[in-house]
Amino acid sequence: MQTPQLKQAIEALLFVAEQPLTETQLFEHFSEESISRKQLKEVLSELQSDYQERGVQLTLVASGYRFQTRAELGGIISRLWQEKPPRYSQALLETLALIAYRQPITRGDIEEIRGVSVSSNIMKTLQERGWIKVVGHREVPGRPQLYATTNEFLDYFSLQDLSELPAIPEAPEKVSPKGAAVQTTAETATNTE
Amino acid sequence: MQTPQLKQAIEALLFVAEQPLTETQLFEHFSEESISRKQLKEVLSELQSDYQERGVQLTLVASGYRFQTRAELGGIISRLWQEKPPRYSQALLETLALIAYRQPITRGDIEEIRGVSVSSNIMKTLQERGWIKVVGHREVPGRPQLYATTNEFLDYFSLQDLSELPAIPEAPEKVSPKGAAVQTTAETATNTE
Amino acid sequence: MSSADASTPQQQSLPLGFVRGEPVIDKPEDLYIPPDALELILESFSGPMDLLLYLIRRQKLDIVDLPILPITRQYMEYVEMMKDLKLELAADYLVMAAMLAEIKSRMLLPRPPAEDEEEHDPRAELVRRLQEYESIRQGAQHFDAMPQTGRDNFVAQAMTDAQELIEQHLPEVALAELALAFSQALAHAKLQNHHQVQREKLSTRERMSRILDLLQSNQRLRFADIFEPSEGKAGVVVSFLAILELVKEALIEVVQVDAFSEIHVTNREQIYADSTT
Repeated sequence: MQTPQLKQAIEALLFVAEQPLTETQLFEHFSEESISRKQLKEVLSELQSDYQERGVQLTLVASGYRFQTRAELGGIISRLWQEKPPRYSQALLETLALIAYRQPITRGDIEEIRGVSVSSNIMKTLQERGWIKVVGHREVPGRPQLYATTNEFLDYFSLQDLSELPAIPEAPEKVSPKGAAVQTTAETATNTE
Repeated sequence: MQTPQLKQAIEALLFVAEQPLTETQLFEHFSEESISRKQLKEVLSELQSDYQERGVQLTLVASGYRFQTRAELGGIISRLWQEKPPRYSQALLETLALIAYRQPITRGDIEEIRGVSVSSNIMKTLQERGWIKVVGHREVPGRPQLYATTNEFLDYFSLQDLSELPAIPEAPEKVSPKGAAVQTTAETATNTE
Repeated sequence: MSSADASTPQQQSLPLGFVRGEPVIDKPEDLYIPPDALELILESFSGPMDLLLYLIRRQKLDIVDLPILPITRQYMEYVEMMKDLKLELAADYLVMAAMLAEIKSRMLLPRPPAEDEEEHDPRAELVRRLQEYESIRQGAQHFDAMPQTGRDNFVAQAMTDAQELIEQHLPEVALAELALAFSQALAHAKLQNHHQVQREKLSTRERMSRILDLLQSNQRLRFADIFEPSEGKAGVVVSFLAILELVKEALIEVVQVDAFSEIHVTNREQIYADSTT
């Protein structure tokens, strides 16, 4: 397959696929045409630079490549719809931040740091949006569920992986004897995935 | 609003709107920015030529402007939704197997052996596939149809004739009077071929 | 200064300790909040940690040197105001109040000189929690500021008519699968014979319906065909009883043309139809 034709095809595919497409998915899509990984990488990088200054851009997020509109056009574009995009509450964002920055984490940990009980609604919303999931249980009495963020969470914020999250200070060392105990059990967490 | 910015915004809008957008809809969308019709027309025409040679093109259809994939890419794109061939049910396979190994056979015979009724859908699927056909009637009350496999069936499984079917241990001899009766009537089957 | 006297130890029965029997009318002097904005501000705290952090930040205090006495006093004043405004006061605010009061009292108590003060600063755990909470709050603020899909950026989609080109593939069957299916069907048949004795007692009425149903599609049934040998003796008896019952109710007729010829079962209507031809 010639590169110009491959480029058109990949461009079209990325615009019609319901989900972001990974390099591997694209590679397999063209198995009949026997393209090389190198050729594919080149085309993707060319497309990214072609769209650099356009209204839509080719972005690599956690689940793959997708075309998305420039962030600064958000205001103009959202006029298309009557409904305003949801604004998430401080409580929800803090819960999400705890799960994102301190994962894997139990509900009890979240409550301890935030000083309030976590409403079931928040956990439900986060799970329904597909941003968090249970990845295992901590091996302490009651085997509380351990939560972590998902690829959809990263996609939502146009991130490729967690290392791209803006930095925040590390969790300070626990000081009290009780705190020390919690620290120990955290390390015995089992991952069911 | 500057033309480069307007162009980005229109491009982005056309890529996120669920429906094609008319020139008038676009014009009204930018009422706050007080753009001119002329400016809008120019931007649309520029966008059309920008995308001339790309995988997606800006096309004016009856209900407005929309981005759509190049017609010649249809084959490659359709693979995105190409499903793996479905699998036949165990019930269908057993029915086909009984027809192949015990032909000519009535639906009643199949039901008797399988212990459950054979759905009309299964018989229809097998007939549509061209693998079975009615070869006569058993001369008993109701004159039930006798089914047999076809040449297409043999072709599909690359068989010269039925004797090439894998050997299977014979079913144990029926001892009941009815079994004997069936045996007799089966031999009086008329072949309509 | 309000009546919420910070020096009054309240650590024994804490929730009761805050209910002083009289509402707190004065706002703390150092709040500097327009009255109508107060409710809004109080409601906006996402929890006791948020409130505590706000109090510390407002006075530009360092978390590490947490001045427990003034902070505890101010915290209590806010909690009282929340109560007065009938805001839904989570129990968590009272838990924090208890913690603050406990720390305060421990700091007021003279400590035996032998104890290591660094190790046992009663504020240490709260300071750690405040620091961690502050980092997380920062993370939450990042999230709010980062581009969000559906708010700031949108996934771009183009139309395609390629769906029309999808080919329908038919299921594949391997010859071995066919052979396997055959032996499975036979195995199933054997299994059925084996289990016939365990079958449930068959109801005569049900069998009557089945015979009538059979006569819907077949004009005549051979008497022998009504009996399913696979059902065993019990099934044959039920079928026979069902036929007798159907004859008695004049729903069917049993016909034998000649002696020793095949016995047939027909429904009554069929007989009349036959007799007219």
